[in-house]
Amino acid sequence: MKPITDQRHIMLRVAEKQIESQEFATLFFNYALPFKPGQFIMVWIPDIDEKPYTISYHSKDRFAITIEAKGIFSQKAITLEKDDLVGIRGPFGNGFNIKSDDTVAVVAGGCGMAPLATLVEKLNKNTTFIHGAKSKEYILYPDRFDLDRLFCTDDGSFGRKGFVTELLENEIASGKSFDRVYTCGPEIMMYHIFNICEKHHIPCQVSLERYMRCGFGVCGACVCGKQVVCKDGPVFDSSALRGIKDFNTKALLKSGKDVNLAQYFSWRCK
Amino acid sequence: MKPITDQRHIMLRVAEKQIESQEFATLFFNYALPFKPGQFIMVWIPDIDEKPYTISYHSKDRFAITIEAKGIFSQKAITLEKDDLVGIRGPFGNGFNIKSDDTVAVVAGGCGMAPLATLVEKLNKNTTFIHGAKSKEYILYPDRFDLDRLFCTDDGSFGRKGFVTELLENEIASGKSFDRVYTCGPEIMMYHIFNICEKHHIPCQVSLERYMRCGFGVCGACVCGKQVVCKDGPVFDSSALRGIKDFNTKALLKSGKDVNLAQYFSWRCK
Amino acid sequence: MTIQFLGKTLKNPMVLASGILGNSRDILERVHENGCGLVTMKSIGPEPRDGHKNPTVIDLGHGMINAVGLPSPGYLNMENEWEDLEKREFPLIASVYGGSVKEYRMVAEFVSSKNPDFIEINISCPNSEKHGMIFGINPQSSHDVVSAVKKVINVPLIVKLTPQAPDIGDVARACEDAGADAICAINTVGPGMVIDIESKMPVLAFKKGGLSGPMIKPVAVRCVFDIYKAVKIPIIGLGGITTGEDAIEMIMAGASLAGIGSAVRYRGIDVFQKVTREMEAWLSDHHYSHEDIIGAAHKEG
Amino acid sequence: MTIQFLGKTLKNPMVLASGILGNSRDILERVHENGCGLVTMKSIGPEPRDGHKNPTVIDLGHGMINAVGLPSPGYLNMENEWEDLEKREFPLIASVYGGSVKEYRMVAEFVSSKNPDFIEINISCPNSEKHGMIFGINPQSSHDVVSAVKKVINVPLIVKLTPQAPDIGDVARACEDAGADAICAINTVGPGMVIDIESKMPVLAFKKGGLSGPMIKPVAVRCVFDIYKAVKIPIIGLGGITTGEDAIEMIMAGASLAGIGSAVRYRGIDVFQKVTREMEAWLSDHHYSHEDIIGAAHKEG
Ligand SMILES: Cc1cc2nc3c(=O)[nH]c(=O)nc-3n(C[C@H](O)[C@H](O)[C@H](O)COP(=O)(O)OP(=O)(O)OC[C@H]3O[C@@H](n4cnc5c(N)ncnc54)[C@H](O)[C@@H]3O)c2cc1C
Ligand SMILES: Cc1cc2nc3c(=O)[nH]c(=O)nc-3n(C[C@H](O)[C@H](O)[C@H](O)COP(=O)(O)OP(=O)(O)OC[C@H]3O[C@@H](n4cnc5c(N)ncnc54)[C@H](O)[C@@H]3O)c2cc1C
Ligand SMILES: Cc1cc2nc3c(=O)[nH]c(=O)nc-3n(C[C@H](O)[C@H](O)[C@H](O)COP(=O)(O)O)c2cc1C
Ligand SMILES: Cc1cc2nc3c(=O)[nH]c(=O)nc-3n(C[C@H](O)[C@H](O)[C@H](O)COP(=O)(O)O)c2cc1C
Ligand code: FES
Ligand code: FES
Repeated sequence: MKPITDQRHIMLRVAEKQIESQEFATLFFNYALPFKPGQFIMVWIPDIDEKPYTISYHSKDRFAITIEAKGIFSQKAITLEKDDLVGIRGPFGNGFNIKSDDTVAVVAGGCGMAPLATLVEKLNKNTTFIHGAKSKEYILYPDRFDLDRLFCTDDGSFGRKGFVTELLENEIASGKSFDRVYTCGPEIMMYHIFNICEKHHIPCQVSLERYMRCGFGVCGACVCGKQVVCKDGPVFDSSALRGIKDFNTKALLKSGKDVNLAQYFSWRCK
Repeated sequence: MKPITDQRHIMLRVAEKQIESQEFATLFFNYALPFKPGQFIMVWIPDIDEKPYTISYHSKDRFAITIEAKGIFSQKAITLEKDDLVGIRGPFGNGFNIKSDDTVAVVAGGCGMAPLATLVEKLNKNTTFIHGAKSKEYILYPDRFDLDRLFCTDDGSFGRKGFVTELLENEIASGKSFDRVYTCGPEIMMYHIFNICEKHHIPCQVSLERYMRCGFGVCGACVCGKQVVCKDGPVFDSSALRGIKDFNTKALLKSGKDVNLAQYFSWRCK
Repeated sequence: MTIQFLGKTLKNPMVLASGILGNSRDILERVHENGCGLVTMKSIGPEPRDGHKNPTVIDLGHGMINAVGLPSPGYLNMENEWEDLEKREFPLIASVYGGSVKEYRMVAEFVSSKNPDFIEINISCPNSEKHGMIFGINPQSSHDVVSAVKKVINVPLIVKLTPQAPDIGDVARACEDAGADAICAINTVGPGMVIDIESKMPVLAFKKGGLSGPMIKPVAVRCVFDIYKAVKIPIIGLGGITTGEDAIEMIMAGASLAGIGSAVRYRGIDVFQKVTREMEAWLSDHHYSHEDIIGAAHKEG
Repeated sequence: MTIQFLGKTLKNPMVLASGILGNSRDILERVHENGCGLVTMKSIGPEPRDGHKNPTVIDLGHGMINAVGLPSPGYLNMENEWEDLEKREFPLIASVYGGSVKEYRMVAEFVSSKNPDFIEINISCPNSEKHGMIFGINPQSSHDVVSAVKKVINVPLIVKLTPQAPDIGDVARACEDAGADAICAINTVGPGMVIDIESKMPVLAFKKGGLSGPMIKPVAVRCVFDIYKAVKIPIIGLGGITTGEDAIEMIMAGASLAGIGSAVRYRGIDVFQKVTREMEAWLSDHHYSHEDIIGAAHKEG
């Protein structure tokens, strides 16, 4: 019988902590977690809170999450040390759809790199890999992959100065033809990537983010249009995205109040 | 996954009814019940009561129970007709221990024939099969088996006049050597058979009967000495029987009061 | 099988429980499209409320425990949603809660002006220190809040009860007397608590939470059975329903409609369709209509 | 790990719940031999009683439902058993019930003369129309029966509570004030009802029954947590304990001893041994003693 990991928390101790930069830390756990790139887990720090995180490293008996310090929870999370106790449940949601022979592009923005990392490790060598961030310090895993990466930053402090959207357009203009584009980052960035894909008739997969409680499709905290992000997503493909009228427009606050994304995302992936 | 039959009732309709005699009827059900000879089920007649019954016929997708009319429940049970609804749960308990090469004797008294019937069908041809009852009408399944049977009745109305204990003693005296004796019937009869076996150092297996509620070893209604009849039995072997000081002496009424067997069994297997 | 319920026609007897998904018109519509005859909004409160910190909802396998803590934008902060909902093409229950008779009345009166098909008052939520539950365990306080709300709304009133009432039949009767048009039962059971032994901490941030899902079905069936004995108004029975047979059991206990919450986890958002089909199959096998079996477990004696 | 409990030494913190097997000295002894530190007899009543007709106990997989209906030979009809029990070499709780304060006192006084190690009064059984439950949901009536019984017995008094009390902490405090030496919690949850849809009949002959086993554990843990907050006397925590981790959870909620009933079905009569071993392994892994973790889930704030 396969272990039931998506009910009560499995309590794990931090096996290793890797400081990625001032803003990011990665926590490793020695545990054989069933997992597909794009899925997420709920991470509970006892006495603090519980939030969804993507798996950023995964092997047979080890996995990690990478956290960007933002609010109370994530700032606490990056101060955890070896042997500190956290509870996890999951994995939840559907991961990315992978066809190993396809020629694809991966477009990461800021901490949107985290869910794409384990995906990239499953893709073939002619993947086009675009990675942007606000500035140098926000570039996650600069040396992790043996794929070439096209870097850009808003301020030019690392790679090209500019946006990932421009890099993708350039690649397409230069004659590359993609079977699929995978992207994660600020929702507005993903929205633009999606539109570029629509224009060029390239199937696209994006990973959305909403406030979550249950993680398994019951409480309704994470709904986005007719989609339940925790359960139907967090990864959505082009055909789903075309139907999500809240994509890049609306999200629910903790209270359930719907607000525009500027209000909701001001704190996210700065 | 094997069907869970020992929790809530499985509701079944009587598929066929076979009148055995004025006192006995057999109800057949078309259902694939997992089962070992000697195990029992709890039979619920809605609005009436629920009582334990042994399986008296068993094949891949059919089974039956044979009921002797005694009190309210069993008198109602023998009036059930095709398509009437009953609930069953089980099987419960441990069945007989069968080794197919052994030379064995089976000793049935009255309706104690019922649990032994499916056992006999699994035994080999040189089984010694002794069957006694008060009188002719109480001889169950007179024509069922293709084994020879030694019959006796208290009044001589069928087979020899006398008791099954005498028949067993005769067989042993005539030089038969048994690897094991199986018996079911009035407790006093089983007690005597057990003592004969002890004298001749023959392992013995008897099927006990006590008032039952849960059927699965929780409520304590059926305890007999240190044994829980529904769960540890109803079949007990010689080594267990030697330790049961209530065997043939004591049983609990519905209220939990312990009484001697005369009081408890006056109604049973007349 | 279309159903008549308090003057409205429903496509089937399935009801979405309050607090399950019902956070926006879009998702309510999806639940309706997935075979649910009548959908309930997440309970609406008098003020904006974030609810409790996480963990708030944990699956225990045979059911779940939650202390979401009645998050609500507050009844005055939902203009977008009401605008969306006015264009709906499905029947809707608006669920409301308050901390006092006055608050219940205030919220319900406002919500009534937004034309839901029904208003449900949640006098039974165990997840907030101040709200709800206190009314629902007592016949007198239940009567007070029901009669106050009844006066100010112009849609039928459903009252949602808690199994923690010492005699739920008494509470239901008091609600009926006060003018309730239907009863919804049950809210979550307990409360319960789950402690993680490694951290020695209650798992829910609020420590205690309400139980739902398959494990509470026997309690829900008993409550509906007791309520059916006590009142004449129709009952929405819910608590642990996961299959068509569960729904039929609830209806036999006395429910007219069968609600579903936690089973959305166990069988997906199309659980409503699945359960309806299973019910229909069972009913047609047995040559019964939905109405034939309402309260069928109540025999004389 | 030997344990001190109200002046007696127990070989471990495991308790056999009342109504489980405890029908005779022999079987109580076997439970003790199978690793149970303290065993409880089936509740003893004022008069001979057969209990309800079958079905009385049904397994639901994640727990069970029962309405055995307090069968008892009656306290004056147990001479054989008392004689047997006088020769026992294991610690024993005698559980008693009554229909009035007078009956509780009468039965308890007599039973006390038979020298059980402890007397437990079951003021919480839901399976009889007349007995028990009515006392346990109310602090005042609980106080009355406890103080009456306390006066006439000369062994420590344990009071067994029901989770149906609107505030179980209040009830526990009333019992402590009235002289109770320990609290046992919880009795079964609900009541619940299971209806067979083919026959349209409640499955239990008594229709309603109490829930026990894994599904009630969150309710039991919450009750013990509330009681621990309310009183200083020790608690026997039970309800759904099946594993060593369950027992530790209950102890962290505030229990000193951990009781087991339904798990005899799920793990066999040697469940006491198994759970003790699992507890011991966990405690030694974590370098805790049994005492270290009693009430450990109660943090400040
Ligand atoms: C599927 C999924 C995967 C994720 N994976 C990762 C990951 O791999 N790495 C990572 O770092 N993060 C990830 N996140 C985000 C993560 O869950 C947290 O949201 C993030 O870490 C911030 O949490 P916090 O508690 O520290 O900040 P908070 O305190 O929650 O927020 C910081 C700021 O955001 C505001 N805010 C918080 N919640 C809301 C809300 N509901 N509405 C409006 N404003 C709000 C606060 O007011 C504050 O200004 C993921 C989220 C999802 C849904
Ligand atoms: C494992 C097992 C297998 C069984 N298999 C069969 C079988 O295959 N066929 C079969 O016919 N029977 C079988 N029985 C017996 C069966 O369960 C019933 O006991 C029997 O049918 C009589 O039930 P009744 O309700 O009709 O009679 P009841 O009404 O119970 O009893 C009739 C008489 O017995 C008395 N009586 C009833 N219960 C008690 C009690 N607890 N203490 C003292 N007196 C009591 C009554 O006062 C009455 O005089 C089996 C029993 C067990 C435990
Ligand atoms: C996560 C969650 C949130 C809930 N929120 C509410 C709510 O806001 N209002 C309400 O009346 N009931 C609420 N409930 C209770 C459900 O409506 C329902 O009564 C209960 O879950 C029992 O049904 P079930 O077993 O089908 O889930 C909630 C239940 C859950 C699981
Ligand atoms: C079949 C059965 C009979 C019971 N009889 C009694 C009883 O006579 N007196 C009592 O105080 N509790 C009785 N109980 C309740 C148990 O003692 C216990 O409180 C309850 O079952 C919860 O524990 P568990 O989940 O470990 O079973 C009974 C429980 C069951 C299942
Ligand atoms: S987090 Fe609860 S539905 Fe998505
Ligand atoms: S019938 Fe309940 S223990 Fe045997």
